[in-house]
Amino acid sequence: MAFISSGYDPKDPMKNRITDIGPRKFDEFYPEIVKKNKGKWLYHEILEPGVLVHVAESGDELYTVRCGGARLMSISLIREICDIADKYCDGHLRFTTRNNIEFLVDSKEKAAALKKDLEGRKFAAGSHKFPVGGTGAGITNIVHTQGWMHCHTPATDASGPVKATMDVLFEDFKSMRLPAHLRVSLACCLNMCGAVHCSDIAILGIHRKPPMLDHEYLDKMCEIPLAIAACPTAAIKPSKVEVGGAKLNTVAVNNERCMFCGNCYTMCPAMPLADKEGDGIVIMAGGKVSNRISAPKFSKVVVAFLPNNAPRWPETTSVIKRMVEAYAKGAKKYERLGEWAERIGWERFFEVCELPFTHHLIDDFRDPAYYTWRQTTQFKF
Amino acid sequence: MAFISSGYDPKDPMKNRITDIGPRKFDEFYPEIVKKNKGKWLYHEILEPGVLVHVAESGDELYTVRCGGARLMSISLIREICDIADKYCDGHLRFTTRNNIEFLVDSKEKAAALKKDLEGRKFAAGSHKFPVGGTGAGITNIVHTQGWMHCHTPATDASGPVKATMDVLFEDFKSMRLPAHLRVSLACCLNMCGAVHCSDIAILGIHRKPPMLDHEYLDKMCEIPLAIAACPTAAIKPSKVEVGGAKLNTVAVNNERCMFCGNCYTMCPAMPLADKEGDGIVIMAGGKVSNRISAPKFSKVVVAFLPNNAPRWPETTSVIKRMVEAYAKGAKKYERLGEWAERIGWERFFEVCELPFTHHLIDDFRDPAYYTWRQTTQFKF
Amino acid sequence: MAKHETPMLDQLESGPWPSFVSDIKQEAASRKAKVGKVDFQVPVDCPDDILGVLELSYKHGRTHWKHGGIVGVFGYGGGVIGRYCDQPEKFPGVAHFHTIRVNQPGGKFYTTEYLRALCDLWELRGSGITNMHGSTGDIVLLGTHTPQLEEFFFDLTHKMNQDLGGSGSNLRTPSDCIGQARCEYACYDTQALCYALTMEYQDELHRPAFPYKFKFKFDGCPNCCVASIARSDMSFIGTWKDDIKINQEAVAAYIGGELKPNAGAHAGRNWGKFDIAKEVIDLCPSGCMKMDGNKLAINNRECTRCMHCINVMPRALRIGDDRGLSILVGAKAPILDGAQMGSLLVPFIKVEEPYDEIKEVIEKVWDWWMEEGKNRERLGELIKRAGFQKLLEATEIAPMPQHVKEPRSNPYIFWKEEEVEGGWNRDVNEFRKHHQR
Amino acid sequence: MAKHETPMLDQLESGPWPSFVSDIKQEAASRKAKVGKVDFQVPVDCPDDILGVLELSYKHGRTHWKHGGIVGVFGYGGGVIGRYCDQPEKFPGVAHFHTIRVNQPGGKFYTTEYLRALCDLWELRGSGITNMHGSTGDIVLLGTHTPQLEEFFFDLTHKMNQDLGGSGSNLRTPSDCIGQARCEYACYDTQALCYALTMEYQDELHRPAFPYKFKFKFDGCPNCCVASIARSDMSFIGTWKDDIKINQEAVAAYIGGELKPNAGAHAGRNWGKFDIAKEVIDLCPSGCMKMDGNKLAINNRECTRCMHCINVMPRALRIGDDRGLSILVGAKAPILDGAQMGSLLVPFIKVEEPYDEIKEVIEKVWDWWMEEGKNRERLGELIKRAGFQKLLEATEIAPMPQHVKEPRSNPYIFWKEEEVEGGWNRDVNEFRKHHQR
Ligand code: SRM
Ligand code: SRM
Ligand code: SRM
Ligand code: SRM
Ligand code: SF4
Ligand code: SF4
Ligand code: SF4
Ligand code: SF4
Ligand code: SF4
Ligand code: SF4
Ligand code: SF4
Ligand code: SF4
Repeated sequence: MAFISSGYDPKDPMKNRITDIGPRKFDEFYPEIVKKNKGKWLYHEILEPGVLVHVAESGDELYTVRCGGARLMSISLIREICDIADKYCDGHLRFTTRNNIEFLVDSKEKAAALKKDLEGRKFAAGSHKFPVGGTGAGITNIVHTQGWMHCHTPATDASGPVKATMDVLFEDFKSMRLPAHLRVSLACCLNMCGAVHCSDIAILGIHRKPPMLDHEYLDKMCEIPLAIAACPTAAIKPSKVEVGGAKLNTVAVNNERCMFCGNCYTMCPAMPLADKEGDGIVIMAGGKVSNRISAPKFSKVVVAFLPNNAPRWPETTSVIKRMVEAYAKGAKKYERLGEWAERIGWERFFEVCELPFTHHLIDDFRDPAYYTWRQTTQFKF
Repeated sequence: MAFISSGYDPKDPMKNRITDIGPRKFDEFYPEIVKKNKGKWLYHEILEPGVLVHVAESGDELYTVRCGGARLMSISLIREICDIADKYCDGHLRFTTRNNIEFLVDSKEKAAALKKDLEGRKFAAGSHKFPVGGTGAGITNIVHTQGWMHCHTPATDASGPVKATMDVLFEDFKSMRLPAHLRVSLACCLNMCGAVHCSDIAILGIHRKPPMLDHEYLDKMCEIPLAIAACPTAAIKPSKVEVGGAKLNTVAVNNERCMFCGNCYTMCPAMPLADKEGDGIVIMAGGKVSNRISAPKFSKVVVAFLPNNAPRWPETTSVIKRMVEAYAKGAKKYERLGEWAERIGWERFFEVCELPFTHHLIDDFRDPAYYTWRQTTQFKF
Repeated sequence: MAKHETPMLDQLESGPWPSFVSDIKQEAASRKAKVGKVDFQVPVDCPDDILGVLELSYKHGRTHWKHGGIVGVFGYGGGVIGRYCDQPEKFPGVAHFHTIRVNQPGGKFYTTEYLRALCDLWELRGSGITNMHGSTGDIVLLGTHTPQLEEFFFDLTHKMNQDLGGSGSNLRTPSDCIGQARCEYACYDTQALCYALTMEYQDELHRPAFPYKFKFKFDGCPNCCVASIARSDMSFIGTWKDDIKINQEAVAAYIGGELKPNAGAHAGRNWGKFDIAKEVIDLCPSGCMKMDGNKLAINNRECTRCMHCINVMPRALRIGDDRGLSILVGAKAPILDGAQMGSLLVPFIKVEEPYDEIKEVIEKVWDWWMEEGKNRERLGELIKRAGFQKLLEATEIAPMPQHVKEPRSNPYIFWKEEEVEGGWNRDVNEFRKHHQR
Repeated sequence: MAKHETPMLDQLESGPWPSFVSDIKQEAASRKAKVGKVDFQVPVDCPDDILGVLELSYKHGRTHWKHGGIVGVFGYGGGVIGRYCDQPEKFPGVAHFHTIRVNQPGGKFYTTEYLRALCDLWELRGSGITNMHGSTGDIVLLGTHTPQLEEFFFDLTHKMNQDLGGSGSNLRTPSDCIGQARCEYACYDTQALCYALTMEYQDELHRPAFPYKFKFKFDGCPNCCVASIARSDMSFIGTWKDDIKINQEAVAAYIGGELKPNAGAHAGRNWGKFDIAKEVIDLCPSGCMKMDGNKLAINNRECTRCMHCINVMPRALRIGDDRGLSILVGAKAPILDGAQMGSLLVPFIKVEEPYDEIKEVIEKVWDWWMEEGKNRERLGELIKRAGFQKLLEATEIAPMPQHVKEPRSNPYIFWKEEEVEGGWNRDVNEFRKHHQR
């Protein structure tokens, strides 16, 4: 391969360099109908799962066909998306905040044809390329993170568990039978990139073994003071080791105090935590973001650990399926999963979801833990 | 006066000493009707303010006449109470958990005569001795503490503000017009002896000036390490002073970190906080203890400071009166003050009670403070 | 001809509410009148001096009492709170002003005979001023001089067969609601249990062996008339397991207006006709009630026993028959770490003499607290510091969702090595075979 | 004839949901097919190696990526996340695997022309694999080698007039909900404000000068479709001050069943006839709605603008006309001190170009945070540590009850000396004149 220069000159990086220009301006990308009716939308309707119409004061109707997809996307697929947009939407499209693709057209007919087209497209091995759905009181796309595809601190994969879970929840992506939105999110470590800390159901990767110490290299690979400072529980102390006669500076970890957050590893690669048995998944539930009816809520830990059973994570998907079905059965119309759990009481939640309650689920992290214990005689047997 | 010996022999304290015998057994003191029907009560009714009847399975009716009083009580008054109990209740009576006196009789007639008698009794200067009331959806006796009558750490008096407040609330002691119980409590310092931390309305004494340091005597009067250890904010450090040539051990206080709790003074009398302008009253509201409908609640600080304006504490009593009237006007039947404030929103509470909102009312004490801020877009203008 | 001018206090003699000033004045007069008849062991004019000191405090806006140091009776670590006046020359009658805490009887029931005897004793050996009662529940005898402490105690035990209450770092005087003695809501005999435990733990009550104070309170039901859930390190609150008993005729009578809602507690205002839907069913926190035609139906399995419906319709609804109590732990006032309400430890336990099951829980809690608690650390503070799990381990109680209002929202679980497959010991070089540096 | 055996990943090609494995395989094939046509600047078989590494991680249950160290483009402190494979010999195609964050356009609207150009560029200079989009909102281009970073950036800016997004301790790529572009609930133009602030703060976005990362998100209304309240140090959420507009005919139509509740969002199940009392009025959190005969009445003064009624009856109810936004601050993920939702700082502010009022708040917040914040301390953590009052002082915003859910329940107020009559300096000897030791 021959190196192709962009015109960048390493010897003079500033030579006609362009910086600080920011993103392209949104209105360059608006379809005509949006330009015309922006801020003048009157109402909308979800005609069927994945198909919305928004009606403007002008009387214009904007039809949206939403389809799911893996946000981990090849340029080949993006080009295919472009072909579709060129064919139906004069070259316009958008992505949603949950990684779905939205094609916008100006008539019911186009929407129908487009939907048909999208549903028809499949990968060689048979999975859908553009399943239409993800609207209303159903389950939309899972927002997730990198996992084993790109990050250095994950305790589980992202794309794999997401694929496995969406296969199990597929019917609810394509229908609107639930009491309200049900948002599923995944983050592959405690950094929780994304909004797993306030999702109806969250899949979260956790480590359970304290860092290994690569004594021989630690001082070379890391700023020891930074590693020490990184630890939220002050479990790391400076220390020394003998390696082949040489006295080396390193650190010692008080394993009892470790909460497996991985901060030390982020600061110091000589302190890896990852482990096949140690790593796995925590299931959280009951969070929400919207301010509708009740204030936003944090997700709660409802299963302390499930193994990384690749490639399908069956323990994880079955717990999630159980929760979804129990919620569908028990919740009232408009009631989010967390609102439902609070109404029936968490003691009932564990019962109807057939989840064991273990000591891990009782908060013991810092002062606010107290507020999660039960300070009333009110409870259900 | 001649010393009268009880028989106690200082030289031989153990000589026929009796210890660990505990209190007298409750049933020695039960009226007959209680002995007979204990555990077999069917129901009760409040016939009029201060008069209750309890009906037993046996058909027996137990009439209770409840009257208020200052719990700070002389033996002359106790003897008068005994005279009444001998006359109407064959020598039985009880006190309530809120320092009211209850006379128990077995017929409506006796109850009526008793009530008439009680209402008739007044002190020379004209105040009631035994006002009948304190039942149901009204305001009962104020539970309180020692104040300037006996304690060493108070920031206000107890009996005085209580008398002043009950004079203002007297009508509500004798009636049942409120939406629910309204409990008023007083504690004279942050130790909060009693249940002011969960009362509908609480009067609380606070200091606002850091301790004075009696350097010259501090080391003699105190265990310096204990004083230092007593400070919750670590505001106290060991230090030295020159007094008349002599170098003395003492302490230094970082005033900025002082939260005026008085713990140091409890440990070390050479660190007094009390001050005429500095000390005064905090008003708290919205607490409850019962598990009825909602879980128990802590009282919230609604007025950060009111002066110790003896003998009548007019600023304090007028704020309380305003809150009671606003509550009586705005709350729904069965709704406790705190439940009402939460329903209408605290922003409305301050408005309808005509109380200014100051920065002091925003929690900034440790981690849990965060949970009292507003994490939603929901609020009222 | 009062001993001290008390213009500010005199002001407090006006107004309808009983005036403690008038009362102290009457005591002062009574003592003067009895000179010669009673051989007062503390100065006759002690009540005058009380008024004098208090007036001075009203003037200065500051207390005039100082630390008591360690005064008490031989062999006991509590029961007496020492106090001295910081102006003894001006007020010799109260130069010493120690309070004595007398352990009140259950339910605060008294005979006049007992009270009169106590009054005589306190007239002879004390100020003649009391608190009926202190916040913890004791009879508080307000003010005597040091030499009288042993004398008073000797008389109290010998003549009245009565002991002191608690203070200091020990078990404080337990107290209870009136319960079964007069209340149809009582789920157990609060007085019996309170008395039994008070007697069982006399040693803990009188001799400080704890890190700090420890309080028991006994409420017969979740209405919490002795405020146990807010004020005791260990609260014993009555509850039941089976169904609320319904008398449908009485329900109809409430609906029809023949019976007064809430036993007449709201009679002071016209709240309009009783509306069972608005006043009961809609307010039920667990939403487990409904009308089946004209019959009231309760889904008892979902009931959280908040007492509301029973409070509103006491003649129609009664507590269940399978009764016991819940134990909550850690309640305390805010100092230092913020106030705590009791946290549920034991959802349900039977109340049967000799209460061994209950004592077992108490003693496990104490053992743990005495082992782990720092000086002046309340149980609630220890639970916060060590974590609720540790308390469960110490008491050998299995974790259950009833222990929490909600599960943790942070995933920072402190795993134990034995819970993790393969343990924590790993060979970094093994790891490096698959993961280069 | 795949480069690596990937039995476990192959399994993930089955099932209905789009398979990222199939997609990567198709990219691998496409690249092979284009050899000769495209002069790939990173190894052709990069996608194969991605699958190879991932398969190995599935086998080992551990990631095979390591720290990237500091890679990036000249003069920028963010926009690139460095990554290296810990098995470079096995997988040379991904030996380097740095991601590039490209600042997405507002509302994530695109033209195919733009996307195609980006694809061409990424085919030439990268792996051909992307994330559409990353959690913060960027276009994430997944994996290229170090030498390509400057080349890519040069092309991106020159050919596409497009800049990078943020990473590191700087302003992160702001993002917004679709808002007025397609949504009738939008209370302000999220895209316009997001764009204006992104441009205004390019320097903060590209050059780390903050203690830690800082995020802006823009939601047009309290439904929070970009989850700003949970994920941004500063959330800008649309709201209004005046009355909800009611179309009574449409209300009647909903009641009559001609209009589908919640715009048909619940059409997948038969929930029975629409019941405005049960479905709207009773669920209103502020209880401020009622039916006046057959007219719907809203007591707007008590409305907390939760959106529920509007969501259920979009054709009958519309947001008010006096529109603006609320600013909430401090939201973040749990690391380290526990998660935070945004806390309300500015209840209402108008949204008018050039947005000076809003910028003033932002800059006051930044000045305070840069002054007081520790290294790696998020704004929310600083607010917790310093106290909300300090933030109010720094932003010169008057405290108001809207700032709190409830007032403090502890009385531990830190009084300032100037607030206390007579100040703090006192003469202990003066005191001792009235209070002996
Ligand atoms: C397209 C999108 C905005 C965007 O800029 O991309 C969007 C679009 C709409 N949202 Fe949303 N929401 C979008 C993400 C969200 C999120 C963010 C998230 O999930 O990460 C939330 C917060 C979720 C949460 O609370 O946890 C969100 C909470 C809502 C709500 C409140 C629902 C609730 O019951 O709490 C509404 C109101 C409603 O559904 O009636 C709403 C309503 C709507 C409406 C009806 C607004 C309108 O009139 O156009 C739009 C179509 C709804 C639908 O999809 O059924 N949107 N919406 C996002 C689509 C994501 C997806 O692909 O599925
Ligand atoms: C006598 C006393 C118990 C005792 O051992 O002395 C008592 C007696 C009764 N209480 Fe109580 N309560 C007594 C202090 C309390 C306390 C403790 C306190 O205030 O310090 C509480 C908790 C208050 C709180 O929640 O902050 C208390 C909360 C209740 C409740 C729940 C009320 C509520 O709306 O939350 C009920 C139920 C009711 O009133 O229907 C109740 C009900 C009752 C009943 C009706 C029980 C019965 O059937 O006999 C008794 C008469 C009620 C009345 O006074 O109107 N009792 N009650 C106490 C009288 C105090 C006084 O002199 O006024
Ligand atoms: C007498 C009494 C107030 C009253 O007038 O009723 C009282 C008086 C004192 N209390 Fe108390 N407490 C009294 C009930 C309480 C209660 C209420 C209760 O027990 O139900 C509480 C709140 C519940 C709790 O225990 O948390 C209470 C919480 C405190 C505290 C804060 C303890 C804490 O951990 O939060 C202190 C400070 C301390 O222990 O140093 C305290 C300390 C004190 C001291 C000993 C002051 C001191 O540091 O020396 C007071 C002696 C006053 C005096 O001169 O007589 N007192 N104290 C109450 C005891 C009377 C009785 O035995 O019946
Ligand atoms: C790429 C992305 C996940 C994804 O696949 O979408 C991501 C990836 C990383 N995040 Fe994140 N974060 C990403 C959005 C988020 C979000 C969500 C958001 O921004 O809305 C959060 C939660 C909100 C927040 O900021 O709190 C988030 C909270 C974190 C944290 C925890 C920060 C905290 O204060 O709680 C860390 C840890 C750190 O900063 O060291 C972190 C650190 C990281 C690092 C840089 C890991 C590290 O320490 O080096 C990850 C690099 C992964 C990689 O190899 O590419 N990431 N990170 C997201 C950025 C893509 C984009 O630009 O669009
Ligand atoms: S959640 Fe953790 S592992 Fe996953 S991308 Fe973020 S930082 Fe990396
Ligand atoms: S994983 Fe977290 S808690 Fe454990 S040592 Fe590392 S930084 Fe400390
Ligand atoms: S509240 Fe404070 S001042 Fe009052 S009695 Fe208790 S300790 Fe003493
Ligand atoms: S009053 Fe409290 S905070 Fe202030 S110095 Fe004394 S102990 Fe410390
Ligand atoms: S707590 Fe319950 S049982 Fe005890 S008196 Fe009050 S209502 Fe009766
Ligand atoms: S006791 Fe409370 S929870 Fe139980 S049915 Fe009655 S009102 Fe409902
Ligand atoms: S946040 Fe509000 S304005 Fe923005 S898209 Fe969602 S519903 Fe519409
Ligand atoms: S927006 Fe919410 S609070 Fe306001 S009226 Fe509608 S439902 Fe009620």
